[in-house]
Amino acid sequence: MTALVRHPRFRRWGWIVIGALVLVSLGRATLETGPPRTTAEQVRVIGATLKCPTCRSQSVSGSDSAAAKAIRNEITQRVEAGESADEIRTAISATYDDVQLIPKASGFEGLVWIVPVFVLILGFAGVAAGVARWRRATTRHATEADRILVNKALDER
Amino acid sequence: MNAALGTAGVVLGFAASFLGVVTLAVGLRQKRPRLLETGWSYSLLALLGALIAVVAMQRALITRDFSMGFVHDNGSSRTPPLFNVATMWSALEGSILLWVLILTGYTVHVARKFRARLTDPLVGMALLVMLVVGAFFFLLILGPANPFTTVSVPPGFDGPGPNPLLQEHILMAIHPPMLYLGYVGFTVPFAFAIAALATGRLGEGWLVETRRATLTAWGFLTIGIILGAWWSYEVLGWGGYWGWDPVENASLLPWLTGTAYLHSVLVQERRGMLRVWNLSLLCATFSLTILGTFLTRSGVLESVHAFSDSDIGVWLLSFFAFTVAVTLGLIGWRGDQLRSPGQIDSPLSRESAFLVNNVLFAAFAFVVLLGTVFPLIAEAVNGRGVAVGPPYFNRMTVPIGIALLFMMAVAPVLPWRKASTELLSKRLFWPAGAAAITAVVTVALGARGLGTVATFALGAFAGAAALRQVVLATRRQGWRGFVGRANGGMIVHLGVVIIAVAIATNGHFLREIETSFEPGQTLTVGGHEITYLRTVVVEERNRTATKVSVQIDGDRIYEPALSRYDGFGSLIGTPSVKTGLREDVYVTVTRLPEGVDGPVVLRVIIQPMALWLWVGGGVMVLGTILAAWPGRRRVPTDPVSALISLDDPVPVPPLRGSE
Amino acid sequence: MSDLEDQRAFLLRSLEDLEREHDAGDIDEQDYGALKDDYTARAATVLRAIEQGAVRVAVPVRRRRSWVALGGVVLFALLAAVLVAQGSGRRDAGDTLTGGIRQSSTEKLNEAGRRGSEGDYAGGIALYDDVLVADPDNREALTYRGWYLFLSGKRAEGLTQLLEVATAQADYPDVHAFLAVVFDRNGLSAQALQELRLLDGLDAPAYIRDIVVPLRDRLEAAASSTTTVAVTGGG
Amino acid sequence: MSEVGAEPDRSDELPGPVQQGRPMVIVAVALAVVVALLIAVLATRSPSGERSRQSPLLGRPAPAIVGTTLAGDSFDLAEYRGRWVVVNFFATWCIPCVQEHPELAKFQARHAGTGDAALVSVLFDNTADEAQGFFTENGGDWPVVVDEAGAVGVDYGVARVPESFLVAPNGIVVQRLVGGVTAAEVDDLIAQYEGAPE
Repeated sequence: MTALVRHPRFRRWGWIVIGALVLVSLGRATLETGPPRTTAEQVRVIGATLKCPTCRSQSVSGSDSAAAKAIRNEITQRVEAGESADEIRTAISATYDDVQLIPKASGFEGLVWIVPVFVLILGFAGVAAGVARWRRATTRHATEADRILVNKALDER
Repeated sequence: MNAALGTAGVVLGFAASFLGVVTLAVGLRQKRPRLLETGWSYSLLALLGALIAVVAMQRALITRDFSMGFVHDNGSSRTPPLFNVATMWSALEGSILLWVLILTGYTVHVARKFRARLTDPLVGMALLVMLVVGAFFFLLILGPANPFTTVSVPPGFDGPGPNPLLQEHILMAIHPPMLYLGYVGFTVPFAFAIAALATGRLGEGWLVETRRATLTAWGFLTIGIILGAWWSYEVLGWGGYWGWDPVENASLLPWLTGTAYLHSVLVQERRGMLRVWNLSLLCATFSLTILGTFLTRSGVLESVHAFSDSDIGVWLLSFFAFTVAVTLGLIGWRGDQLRSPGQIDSPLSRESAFLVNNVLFAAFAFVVLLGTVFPLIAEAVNGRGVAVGPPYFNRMTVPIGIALLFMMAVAPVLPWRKASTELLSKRLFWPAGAAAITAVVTVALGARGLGTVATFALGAFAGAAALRQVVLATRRQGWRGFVGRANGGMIVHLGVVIIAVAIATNGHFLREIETSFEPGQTLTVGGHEITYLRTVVVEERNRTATKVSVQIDGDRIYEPALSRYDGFGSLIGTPSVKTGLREDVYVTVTRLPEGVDGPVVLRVIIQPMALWLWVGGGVMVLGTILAAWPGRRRVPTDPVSALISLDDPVPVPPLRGSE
Repeated sequence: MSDLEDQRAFLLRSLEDLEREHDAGDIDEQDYGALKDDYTARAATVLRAIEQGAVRVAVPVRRRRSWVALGGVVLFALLAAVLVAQGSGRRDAGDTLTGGIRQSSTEKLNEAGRRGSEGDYAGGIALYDDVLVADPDNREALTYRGWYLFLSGKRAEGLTQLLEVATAQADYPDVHAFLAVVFDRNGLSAQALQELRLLDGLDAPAYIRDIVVPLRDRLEAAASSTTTVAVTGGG
Repeated sequence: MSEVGAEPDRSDELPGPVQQGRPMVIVAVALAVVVALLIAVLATRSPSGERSRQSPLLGRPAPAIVGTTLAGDSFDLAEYRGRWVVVNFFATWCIPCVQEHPELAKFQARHAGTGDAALVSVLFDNTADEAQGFFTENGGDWPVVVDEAGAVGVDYGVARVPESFLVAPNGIVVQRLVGGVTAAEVDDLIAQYEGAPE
């Protein structure tokens, strides 16, 4: 058994099976949707994207304040009426100023999305450049004299 | 009397720190060892000052000395003894006092540890930096955050007590000290980093000497963050544990840069690279603790946890600017000496994996910092506020987290210098198999969503890789295989995997229902039987609590409540949680019954694996302890996959100093 | 420690580490040989340099900066970042990439109405002009433009415009409501009543009907008796 | 300082460190600039406590308020067209609301006779019972609309009581008043709008 496992060919096939299993599972997980959510769960998800107007930095889902409760009621009614999350968000932000917790994709607000991704990619490019720069182009070959010198130094340590 | 004693303590501490700074500076400049040796006495005096101040504060709190400003504002005769002690760090002034106590404690620890080498400029400079920080915080207490003011009180006066939210749970008594032990602990490696820059001794010596201090600080910060999340879960009744609140972000930022440092420091020790980067990370970590304190204490940002506002902001911001200016100046000045002798031998090696890991951690920290301060930037530019909330942080950090999980699986099995694909294929085979099986099983069990399933699979991958290392190490070394940085680190990885899986499970399988219960009615939610028994109004000393008795699974009675605190406005909900290995049943009251027999509206949240968040935190802390375990000095350069028996003579690398 | 000694220590330590890593099975025979050879040669160079009393070895500065590569990376990063932003950020109706709001006609109409109700008639008129450039027959823009002209003092101009709309698009209720008010202010009660009748024949929104309630009451009262009832307020 | 060039053919392969002197300074300066800007932004921010009086409702028709009052009558805001209406959101547990109460009573008394302006209170996170007790004790004979679910509050975007909205006779919301109001303040506002060119 161990011998079989250690065999390179077994391992090659094993890797192929692993790759296939992972791809199929991830694909299924991505394409299929999960079980339907209860109203309360949908309200929680939508409420998490709206700022509670009374509170400090809490979302509508995360607060027990009166305003948050009232907005949750409103969301519940709208969810039950079959409105989509976007419609509900738009409706709520029509009466409250600055309640959207998701920054906009465009304009100055869009920078909050753009800058980190830009920096991350530049960071990776920087590391790649650094690795390329740190690596020596050629490996050197030691002469016999080099070896003797270095071994002596090593022994002295 | 208490106020006078406290002020005396603070003055003593400030004087000791300030004089210590001057003496050490003169000693360093004129190379006078006699002066450098006084660092020990000054550190002790500073600690003594802080101790006196804290004792005075505690004494005032215990005796309810309302003539002292801090007790007048935050104390109350109704506060139970434990929370009375904790009242000290429930408000700004007292928490700065705690900060100073911990900081002077660390200073004395450093001075004691290096007492034989106090005349070494490196140690002298490090002590000087710590005393500078200490002097600043003592100054804060004397200036804008003075708890020792005196007020005249009418007879029979009783204070309001600490913020009610802080009195709800015992965790609030231990969470802040843990957090501060972590925050302040990073001052030690920071001081040595500055000392290394200032003295030009930029080798690897100082790294090794501060290794345990760094690990300790990191461990405490981890405990602090986990306890904070736990408190949030148990006390704030919204059913979550992490809300990307500015205060939470402020604690996460130094943790992220600190974690990046713990990894990249290995590259420097082992391969002699990344000197500037490591110094920068330490300086960033320290600066971020100051910036975080500013953000949460100055009131510029809205936060649930910011329980006090004051004009301390200018001071903290100035100190932050000073810190950054000094570090950047030093790095710019010493730039040419910071060249590292090391080089990368192959892109497929552990050092490159650590580079990628560091980019990811830095990006993570950047996202958190940007998201936290962006509302202020937008307001300054556009004149109009922008809310940046949890959806932003989740969308940006989850991919980074998943990438980190992947690196966590691959990096530990990668050897230094150069790896062959054959070696990787051999070592990663079983972990990858575990990942594939996990992916299949979780999808079969109903998990959906790329991020969720990827987290499960990569969690198994990283967990199996970490287990493999631990098993190999214990097979070779017996119980010693658990001890030491490499092996302890693997235990920490296991803890991280547990937390990652718990977060993914909790987010994906959480079930919530909000429904109305008649008295005596039983409803089944997610397989749990919930019976509403009765509602009782309890008049307590500082609040009117309406407690709803609920029986879960025929088990004991749980009592979620809605309370109206005196003078606190709106109703505050307190959840009640039935904790289980598989899942928690989390009950909060949404609407109280009208009259005695009316129906009550309850929110029931089934929280899968919530317990494992805290268990994972515990495992991380255990791993940190194992990594920092004092014992026979371990070589920092043990090979990766197979540890050499300690019975063999091990060549000790030529590092300056010893731990 | 000088630069060279630093390097000597590092290279010798690396050689020792390499041995142990090789013993532990971390490194292939082939890689081991190549790396050991390389480290040895480099260490020897440094050792010789130290013997000769040098302080540092000359390091060539490689400046093969490729601006093209840098530009490419920056462009790619920018593109990816914008795509991520588009995918993750919130997009409101009418947002442009730069955040300037490319208002649809409807939004402009709403905005103009808001301006007008705040007393900024000139602003409202300008917005209606914008709408009319794209849609010259927009009855809402034409009507409210006329109304705002009237309100801002250009009475004749406003009246002309309202009359034009009332002729061209007689089934638009709003215009009749405004005409009724305009006629009334000019003392033409009969024509005002006439407009109100026309309005009654149309399916007017509540908002419009409410506007003319006080006017109608007064006019009808005046028509039925000679007494005038004063009505306070007004829209 | 002598430099080794004994083996020039090999010199570019020496274990030399990467030259980093100048780039380091550039990076340090760039970082310093960024941090300085950040500090400037942070230093100039006022505390977050100041709340805006902006509301997306301004200039729009007032959302409908249809409901039952404490007295048990039905209430419909639409019936108040042609009059100025102060829509006041209120809770008995809120201290500023209680402090505001006499001013509201004064405003009501001033306009009850002329009928040119009306006042309506809407309960916010308050039950009818709690409010009934308060109004019995402190007086107040204007309609108080019960809004248990908080739907009206959401329609008006009420964040923190007390909050009032001034609705013009044409049914358009013209002002959002955050915090307690005084009778004089509201009258001034009305006079201001009345004086504006129609």
